[in-house]
Amino acid sequence: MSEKLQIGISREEGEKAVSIMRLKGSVDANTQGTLEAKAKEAIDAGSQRLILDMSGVDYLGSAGMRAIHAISRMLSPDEQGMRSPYIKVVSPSPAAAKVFKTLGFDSFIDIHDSIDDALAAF
Amino acid sequence: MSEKLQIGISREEGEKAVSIMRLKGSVDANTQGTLEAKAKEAIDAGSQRLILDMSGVDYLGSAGMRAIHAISRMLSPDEQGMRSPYIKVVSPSPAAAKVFKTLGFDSFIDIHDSIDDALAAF
Amino acid sequence: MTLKIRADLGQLNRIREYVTERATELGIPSAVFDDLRLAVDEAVTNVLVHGYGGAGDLEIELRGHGPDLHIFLRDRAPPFDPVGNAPRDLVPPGDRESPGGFGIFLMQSAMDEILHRETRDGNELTLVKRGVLSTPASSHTPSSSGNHGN
Amino acid sequence: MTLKIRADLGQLNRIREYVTERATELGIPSAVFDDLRLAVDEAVTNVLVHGYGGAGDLEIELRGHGPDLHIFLRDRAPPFDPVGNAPRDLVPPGDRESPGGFGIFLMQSAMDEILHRETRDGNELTLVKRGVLSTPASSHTPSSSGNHGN
Ligand SMILES: Nc1ncnc2c1ncn2[C@@H]1O[C@H](COP(=O)(O)OP(=O)(O)O)[C@@H](O)[C@H]1O
Ligand SMILES: Nc1ncnc2c1ncn2[C@@H]1O[C@H](COP(=O)(O)OP(=O)(O)O)[C@@H](O)[C@H]1O
Repeated sequence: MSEKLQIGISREEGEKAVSIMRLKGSVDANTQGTLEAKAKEAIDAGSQRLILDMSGVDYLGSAGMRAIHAISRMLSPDEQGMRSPYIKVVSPSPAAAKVFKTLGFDSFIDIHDSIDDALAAF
Repeated sequence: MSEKLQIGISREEGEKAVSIMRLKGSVDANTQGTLEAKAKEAIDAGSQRLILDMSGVDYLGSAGMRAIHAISRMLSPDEQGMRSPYIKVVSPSPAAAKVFKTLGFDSFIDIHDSIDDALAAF
Repeated sequence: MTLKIRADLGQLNRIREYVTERATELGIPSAVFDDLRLAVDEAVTNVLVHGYGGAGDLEIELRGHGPDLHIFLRDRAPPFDPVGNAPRDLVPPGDRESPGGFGIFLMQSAMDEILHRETRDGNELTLVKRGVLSTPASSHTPSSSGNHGN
Repeated sequence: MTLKIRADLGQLNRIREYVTERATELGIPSAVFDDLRLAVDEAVTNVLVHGYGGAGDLEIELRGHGPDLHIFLRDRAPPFDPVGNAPRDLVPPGDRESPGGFGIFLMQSAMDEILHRETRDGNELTLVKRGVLSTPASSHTPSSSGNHGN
């Protein structure tokens, strides 16, 4: 059924230094660290923008939101704004989208229906 | 409604030298050249394997199949086998999947439901 | 209701959309649209590429004929009968260097019948899809614009 | 039907699956499963992380109570009442360096009521979701394993 978290990363060709992280499985307190570590790797390797493809995520709880918050801080350590411009989320399940909304993350991070839409929004 | 073809390319991190091409729009005689040219660019830049993400393709006809055939030949110019090992197709629409099947391409090229499944199959 | 168009390959999108729109107007089940768009796209592509060598005048008409749909494609290109030139057997794409004949094969597989006739100045192809129109019992329905042929 | 488990965070998947399985057995509409899994995951995570500092014994029981679902979570960790310690207002994540209180907030938003009581050796949390069981009119349904409490 549900699985632990696996993450594939690809680097978009072009000027924008975007990496696409494909999340597959569950984002919970057990896998939060995996997500943060993989994001850090990508950022250390030069990515300035991240797209989290959540179409394969079967569970997202508060631990996932803490991870996303931490990643947004890695990408813009100084900013203290209302919106994180360097991270986009793609295709969360209805349940995951509800978690975003309940915690007010929908006004902090853009959610898109496709990778192309997310890329265009950077 | 339907659009001409746009192609985003990302390079998967890891040893396998895989590029993922996200096709959006129509693959017909008018856009066949775009597809072949973009694939050639990726191959020239070092990609030895290609994943064609067709989830955004709203039309695929024989011209698209000629393009896919040409690309498979670029990836393995010498081989004359039954199956092209270096190219995978992901998430074609039912209509596009029918074109693959009608022309016998389903026994020539693997079709997968997700990018991760396609990657695992290389 | 006939689309008359000076077409090149850049118009293929628009032509497929026209097919969808007319099929919708005629009340054809949407499950059939993919087949119709495929057959018309393949036929038109061949006329443009092989017949005209690029661009030329086309007429496209979708018309009910009892329960059947007839799609007429008219051009002024040199005479060519795709049915008579259909590929014999389809060879798997892995088997040869440069497979071909895909277009006519797909066109045939998407339709129930394809008729070719030479016209005064070119070709008329009739693509037939049977049983896709719901008609008042056993009537021969003329299209709204009348049924005075070509 | 109670799950007794020596749990650490690696068991969260299994615990969420148990919730789904039991909710299915009880005939609860699947539209509610996400809320149940979320509330249990958040509650269990807090007990493991903050209560046990890693791992410890847990009991999880889903039981119908008339039309309502009661989920009991029992632990042997130091007493803590999440409801009494719920965050006041949720501050948008952009506003501060290190936002928190997400877990308890989500747990509350997913359930209709959350009750805490101290037990002899730890805590019992009751997560209540109302009106999700269809019951024979006005009956108080004991669970199949009987209703002898803790
Ligand atoms: N309208 C046409 N006029 C002239 N020749 C045509 C026409 N349509 C098709 N042909 C010929 O028939 C061949 C097969 O067509 P088709 O099945 O579409 O395959 P492909 O274009 O993939 O070779 C073409 O290569 C061409 O030589
Ligand atoms: N079972 C528990 N035992 C002790 N402290 C707890 C327990 N559950 C929650 N807490 C405390 O309540 C705080 C808020 O919890 P929560 O809403 O899950 O937010 P977060 O874990 O994101 O800070 C925790 O940081 C912790 O200090």
